[in-house]
Amino acid sequence: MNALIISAVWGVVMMFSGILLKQRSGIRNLAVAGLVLLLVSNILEMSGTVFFKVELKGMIVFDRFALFFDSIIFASALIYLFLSARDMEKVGVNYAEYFALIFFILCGITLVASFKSLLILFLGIEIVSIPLYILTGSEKKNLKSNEASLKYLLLGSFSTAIMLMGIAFVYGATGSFMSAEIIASPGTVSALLIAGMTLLLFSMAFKASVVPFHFWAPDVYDGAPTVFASFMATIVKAASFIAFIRLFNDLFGDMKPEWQLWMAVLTAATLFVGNITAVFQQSVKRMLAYSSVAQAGFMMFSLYAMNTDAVEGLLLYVAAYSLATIGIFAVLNKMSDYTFDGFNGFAKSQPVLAASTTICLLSLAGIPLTAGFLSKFYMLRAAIDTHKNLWLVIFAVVMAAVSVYYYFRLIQAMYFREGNAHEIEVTPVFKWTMVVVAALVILLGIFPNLLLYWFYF
Amino acid sequence: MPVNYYIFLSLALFAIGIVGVLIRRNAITFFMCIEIMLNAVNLLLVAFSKMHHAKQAATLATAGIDGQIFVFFIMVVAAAEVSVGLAIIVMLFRNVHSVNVNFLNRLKH
Amino acid sequence: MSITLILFWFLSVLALFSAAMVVASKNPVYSVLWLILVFFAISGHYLLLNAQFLAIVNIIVYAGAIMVLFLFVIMLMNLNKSNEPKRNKWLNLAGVLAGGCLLLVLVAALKNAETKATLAETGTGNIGLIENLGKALFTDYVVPFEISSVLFLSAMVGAVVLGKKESSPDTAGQSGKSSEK
Amino acid sequence: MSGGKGDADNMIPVLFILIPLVSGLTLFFFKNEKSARSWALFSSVVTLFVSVSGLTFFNDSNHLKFSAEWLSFLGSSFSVKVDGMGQVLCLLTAISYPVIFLATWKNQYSKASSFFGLMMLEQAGLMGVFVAMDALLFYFFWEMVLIPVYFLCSRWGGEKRVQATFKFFIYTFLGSVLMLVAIIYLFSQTSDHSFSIESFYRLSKILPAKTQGWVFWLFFAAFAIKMPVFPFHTWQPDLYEQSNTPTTIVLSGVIVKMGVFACIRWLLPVVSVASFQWGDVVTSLAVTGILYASLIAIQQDDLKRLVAYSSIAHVGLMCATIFSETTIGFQGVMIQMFNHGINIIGLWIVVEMIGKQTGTRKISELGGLAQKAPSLAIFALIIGLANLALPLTNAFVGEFMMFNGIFSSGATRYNVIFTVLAAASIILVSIYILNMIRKVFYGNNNEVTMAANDIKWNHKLVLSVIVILIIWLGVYPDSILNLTQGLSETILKQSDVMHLFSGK
Amino acid sequence: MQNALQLVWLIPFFPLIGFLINGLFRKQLSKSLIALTGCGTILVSFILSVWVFLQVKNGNSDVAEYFNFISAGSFKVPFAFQVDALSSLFLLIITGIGFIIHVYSTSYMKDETGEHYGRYFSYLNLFVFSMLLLVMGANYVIMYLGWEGVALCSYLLIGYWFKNTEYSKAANKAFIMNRVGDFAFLLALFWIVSKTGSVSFDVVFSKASALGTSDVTIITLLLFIGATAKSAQIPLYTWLPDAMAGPTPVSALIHAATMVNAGIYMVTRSKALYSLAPLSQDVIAITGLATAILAATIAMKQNDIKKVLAYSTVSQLGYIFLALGVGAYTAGIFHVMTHAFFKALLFLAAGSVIHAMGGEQDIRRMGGMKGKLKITYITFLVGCLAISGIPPFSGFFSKDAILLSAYEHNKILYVVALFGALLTAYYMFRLLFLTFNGSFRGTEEQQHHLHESPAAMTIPLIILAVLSFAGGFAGIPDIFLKGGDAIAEFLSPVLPPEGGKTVSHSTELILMLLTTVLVLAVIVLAWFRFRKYKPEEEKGLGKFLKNKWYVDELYEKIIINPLDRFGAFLSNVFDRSVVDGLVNIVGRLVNYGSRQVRLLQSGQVTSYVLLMVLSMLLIMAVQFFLRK
Repeated sequence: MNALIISAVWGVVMMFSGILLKQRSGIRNLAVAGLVLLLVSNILEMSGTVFFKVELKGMIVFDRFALFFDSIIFASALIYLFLSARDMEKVGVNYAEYFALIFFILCGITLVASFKSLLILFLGIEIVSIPLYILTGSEKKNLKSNEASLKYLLLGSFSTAIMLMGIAFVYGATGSFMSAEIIASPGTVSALLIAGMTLLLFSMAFKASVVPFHFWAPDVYDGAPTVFASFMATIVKAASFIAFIRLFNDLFGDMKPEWQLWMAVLTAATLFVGNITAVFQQSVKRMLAYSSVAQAGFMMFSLYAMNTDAVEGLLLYVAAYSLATIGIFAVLNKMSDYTFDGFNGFAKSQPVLAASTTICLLSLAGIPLTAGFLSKFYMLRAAIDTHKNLWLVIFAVVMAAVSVYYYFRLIQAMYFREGNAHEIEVTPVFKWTMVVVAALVILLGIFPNLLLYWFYF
Repeated sequence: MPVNYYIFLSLALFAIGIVGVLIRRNAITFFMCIEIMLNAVNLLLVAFSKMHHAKQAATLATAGIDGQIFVFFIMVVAAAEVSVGLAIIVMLFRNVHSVNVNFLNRLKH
Repeated sequence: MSITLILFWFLSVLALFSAAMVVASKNPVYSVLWLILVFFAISGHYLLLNAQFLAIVNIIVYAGAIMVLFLFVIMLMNLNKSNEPKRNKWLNLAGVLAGGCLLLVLVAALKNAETKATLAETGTGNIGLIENLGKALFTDYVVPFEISSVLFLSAMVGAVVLGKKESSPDTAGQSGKSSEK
Repeated sequence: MSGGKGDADNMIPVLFILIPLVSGLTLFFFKNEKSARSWALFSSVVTLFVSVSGLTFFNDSNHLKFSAEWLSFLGSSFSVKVDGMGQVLCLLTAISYPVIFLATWKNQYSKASSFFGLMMLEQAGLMGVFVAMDALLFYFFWEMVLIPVYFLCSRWGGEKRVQATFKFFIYTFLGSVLMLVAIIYLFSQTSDHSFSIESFYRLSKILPAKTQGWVFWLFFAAFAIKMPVFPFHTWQPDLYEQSNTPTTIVLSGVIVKMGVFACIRWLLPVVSVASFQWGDVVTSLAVTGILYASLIAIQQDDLKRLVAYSSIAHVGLMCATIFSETTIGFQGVMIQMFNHGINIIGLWIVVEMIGKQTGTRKISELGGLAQKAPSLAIFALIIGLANLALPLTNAFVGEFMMFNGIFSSGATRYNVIFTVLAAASIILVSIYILNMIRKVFYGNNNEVTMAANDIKWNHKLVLSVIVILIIWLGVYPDSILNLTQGLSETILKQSDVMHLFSGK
Repeated sequence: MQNALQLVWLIPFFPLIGFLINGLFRKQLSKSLIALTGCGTILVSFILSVWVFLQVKNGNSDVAEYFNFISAGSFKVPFAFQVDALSSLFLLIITGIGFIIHVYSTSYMKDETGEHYGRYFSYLNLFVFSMLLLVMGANYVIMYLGWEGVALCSYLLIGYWFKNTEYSKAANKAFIMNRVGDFAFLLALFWIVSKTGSVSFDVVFSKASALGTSDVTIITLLLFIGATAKSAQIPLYTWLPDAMAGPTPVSALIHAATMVNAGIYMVTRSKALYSLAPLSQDVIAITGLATAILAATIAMKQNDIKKVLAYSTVSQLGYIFLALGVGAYTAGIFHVMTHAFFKALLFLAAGSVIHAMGGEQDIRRMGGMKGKLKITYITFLVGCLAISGIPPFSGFFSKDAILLSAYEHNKILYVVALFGALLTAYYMFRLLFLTFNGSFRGTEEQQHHLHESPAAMTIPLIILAVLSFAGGFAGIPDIFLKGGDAIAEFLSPVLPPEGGKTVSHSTELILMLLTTVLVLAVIVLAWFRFRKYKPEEEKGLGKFLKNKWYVDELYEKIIINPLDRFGAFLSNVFDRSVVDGLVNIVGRLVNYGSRQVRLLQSGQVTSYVLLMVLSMLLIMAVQFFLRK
């Protein structure tokens, strides 16, 4: 509750800060302060300190899972701001507004992470989506940005329509939007409910960029300003997955036989298309876009397995994935040339950044002793614990091996190719934040319980 | 009125919306088709709300009202979405003087 | 055949036909007009279902506000039949077939649903009245209602971001160029 | 992890990992090349010292075992133990590093601190692999070896190093992740949900044969690629040819042993039914590989490729022997892992020296080097002879026992055929080794070898150490065989499933 | 004195020390010191061997166990030496002849530089060491150590002049051919281990009778294949003539004292096994005889002095195998001994000739040297008489024993063997006459240079000549002297005499007479033919024989070339295109797949929606209608 209200209010504060503060650094600091506040208040709420007492009628429940997830998201967002807030200046003039939108999105994310009513889910997703359409198109003179924005908007509203139809069916079958009542609704699983569930599956798959509903993702991530693409591909994607898993765990948990197969199929498809397509990319940004699709495939395992391991693992996955991707995107953002060749010789000019980026890439590839490995490990373990569809797990690891191909291409470019990676200017803060990111990635890879401990305590 | 009628009617409208999305290249028309789809959903929700009301009115006088509230929220959201959407379309039109959704494909592969 | 039934069929046919015309019209302005007709037909259905408030809101919000917005935009862009993009016949056919099949599958799946025998009450029931809805909205649904304000805020900010002239075209141009590479 | 003085007693396995790890990490901060080099040598000597003391002063189970809480909620723990096989292989690892550093003392590297840092990290990983008693930990170290190798080979080496390394990396990574699936699957089957080796060993009698079958292949894919067994070997010659010598030495001397080692520790005792069932198939592959690689080695003109193929043949024999499931064979494999490591290290140093002296590694361009570099020629001859398993050199003992193992195997019906084919390699190996020596060292000088000089004291020292080890273990192999005796029998007992099939 | 025999390790130990000293300090030591070390260590060994021999003669024998060489579970290979009649006799031959050859070498090799001189002597010592190991080993593994050891030393010594590519090729050939034999030996060992669980002679032989006939036959045949390589029998004999590349004393060492006797020793040692496998014995006899004839025919047409001697060795070894094959082990060993004497003599004498000729080995360029090289000539003549079997030279007794055993076994064998003996006389005297009689056919310079060798070379020759003459008296047949067969008696603890003789004394005497007469006739024939020699082109059969039956070419064609081509195919085509190709294809498939799959991402919103709708359709359809 703390986070929900503070994020909304801080969004408004940021709106006005654009008028009141002339210094961009002031705006930036304000945003950072807000985010710190968010994080602190959220952590306080985890330990029972709630600032606002609002009657929610059971539509939103801030349970431990939601709060924990929110903390991860806010922490990621904080790192994101440290690394990339300065780069937003490059996008356009509406500096304060971008922050406002980001806070609104965070507000939406708290909603989708803690919804107990389909109405809240719907609102939350829209609150996340609409600012994203805008952020995607915020580089107004850039045709790519325009195009991405339009595609995102059209496809996004299409999926919204699908989702609404699904909700309508569910409502028809059960007479309620509240998850508690939907689960309690008597009778066998009706065709109406299945149809609704399936449609919801489609639309959530769309939001989580799961194949074959992923088409928007590469184009949008590629077209959007890099700073925002990074935000979308990490924090927002994580939120979609949390919503996804909440939906299918809370509402349709009893109907597992009806959807588990589809989760498996979608997982396989996502892994395949995401990884295979990424192989041939020449632009690092687009490669990362596809990699985010591929990573979604691994996250899908938690949906497929849907057991304790899966949920726990998804949290770790989200943290690991967000950290690493934010780091890489932040570095990418500093580059003038987004192709792989643009990174040639990067290790020579920026050894620290190159090393940190490498650690992030290793994490994405799932190399042990990085957070990425343990999160993948969780996913695989969850999937294997279902004791069926083992082909899926084997397929996934084969695809993980394929993923090594494109992640390591970047490492190769940085370290082993002679090149003229342009001198880039980075602040010490940026450098140190990258080091912290890399350290966190490794720390989580060795002692994941540092993170997961909070989930249980 | 059997609720099935409404289901089929909504589905038909929904399908027309989808067909429209599939065959129109004009971004604005595309958008309008999505509005059709949303309206189909609205209609269905209202029908369901009345169905549930009919079933449960004896125990709860306001049974089914949530469906209609939901429709209200859909309208709200649709309005917001349209405003943003049209802003984007206008912005795009300013740059390329076209609203063909397939005209722009710098982003592919 | 009761009057309700006649009205239902009439409104249904009207809605479907208008919707089809929205899709079929070459000129976007006609599409808008047909769409408005769809909204009216659906409002009629709402009335039939005794959901007066929604019927009114539908007309006001959709037909009144949204569609006008559409019209403005279309006119602003001066779109007409002539600059309507060319379509690929086969793709269109595929689209129609896909949509039709989806409809068929859903209908076939749901035609024997347990709701087969259930009725949606028409004409009676007062949940659709503004008084009841308002009460629910501001008691049970006050939180979502407030939340939707965030949505509007963000839409508003968005409109500003997208609409406001870039004051310093240099920076924008630079960044635009850089991402073009 | 570390404790007070009381704990320090049983820290030997931890020290194995910790010393190189810490020294490796600190190395990255060194600026001066010379000090980096010295520090790396120093720490590797310390490791060697620790490992020797582990063999002598602290040679009891108390000192060689360590366990600490780690990832307990995943069912894993940081449990390490140095058993007989671990002792042998850790010793090999510990010996190889100072030897390599000394032998390549004069080699220049751009960014030497990173080079040595990565080398030490690699050593830490290797040590970890050999002492890990927990499947997940094992996997961690298994991969931890791979990453430094990737960077080492990609950064310092021949012209096509990047591609060759990339291929190697993806290839081996694919194998490892398949193994990961197997590990997790086995974990999910354990009764106490644990990754500990004991829990895994208990599974061998529980899991149905069919399940074991595919688990076996998932595991074996990783090991076969690492060893490498025909037909998974194609990464090897390219990589050896392209990568820098120190890395190549570690790769062929120690890293390929990982596969053999892992088969013994993690494959045979865990999925013993499948190992028995698929033993013939694997052995056929391995035996094919022996002949295949030997025949190809005869044809090679590049010294590095020749050694690479010879390594494939030798490792193939070890692989074939493992699946014969006999005590003598096992003992042979254990000692041969060490011996082959020593021999091939020596061979690489010789190859490196030849390349250094003449600037080429093409056999056809060389000749008459014995006149210019007599010491090198003698060392080369001795090491070459050890490589072809001449009696009273170390490899003879290993090969003799391994052939014996295959021959007397009860696990296969084709033992005679396997032995005959595998043993035929002793003819082929003598052909390529002797031809190589003849063409490189004998005959008359040509313009390439005219300018060559004899080797320097550091190489003489290193090669002498190797030759002494070769002869020592050739004459008194029991010094290693005694170490591994108990383990071989334990593993065999654990993996003995023949009684299940004896009815047939 | 039982415990004293534990000290036998000293016998191989001294040559080893010599090897180490000479090998490690070859640059530091002076030539004379090197020579002293080399010869001295062998002399000590020889003295020890004599002592051991006397011990054994007094009825002592022992197995001295030192430490565990290999152990694996219940399988143990002790490092142990066996001292009995057989091994002690061989010890004597090896160290004795070895010492003589060492002494001879000090002079023969004096032109080498100090470093190479040291290298040479260290190799020689190692050679003796390996051979000692071979004959002293108390189990097959220790025997195998020496077995490969001698192969190594022959490799080193044949390729001693490593600058010469042909020589190092010959060295390789020797080693690799021996490896083929080793391969069979090893297989036999594995077989023995798996059947008896041990490699120790006593255990294996005591369990031999429990083995099945097929097992024993396979083991013995495999062992024999091993022996064919080492002792240069068909089909693995071709390395031996090529081994002439080494310095001449080395040839003497290989041919007389060491290497080639290894196979014979091994077969004799394994008598307990062979006696259970009649089939193997027949194979040995036939192979031996065939080799004897084949080599003899080739020797008739060779022009290299050492090559002739080499083929004669092959031929004589064939005789010995014939003896082993027909069960006359004692006769075989006897011939080993006498052969060691006269073959060492012949080689060293040939060395003296070559020395005099300044390295020339072609007998077509020699002739008439008996004037200048008197001692050499006389000793060579003694050697020829001995090898031809003229009574009372040593060869007569040993060869006669073999022929007699062959006669007892099978008349056909006897006839063929006799024919071989005549060939021996023919080619040996051809060699003698061409070398020493007639007129000198070499260059002026060579003629001027001709001189008798120094004492360090001639004294060994004289000693050996005496031995070649008198060596036969160790085994005088019963008909001449009752109990005169001292050698059989000495060997009887190891090789007990089998059954009584079936041939009457009169027949035996007639056979001896027949042999002698025929041999003398052949010598006369040779005299007339080669008294005045003119080199001429060989044609037909002569050419065929001169080219050694084209066996090398045959091997080249049917084994080496196909193998080489197959290897090249594997290396250049199969490994690159198929095995690696498959791996690369996977990579390329991924790349190709990537290029194709990414086309889905057409950039067109409409197609995105269409694909989404189609997948929805598909999932819906399956969900509702195809599942269940």
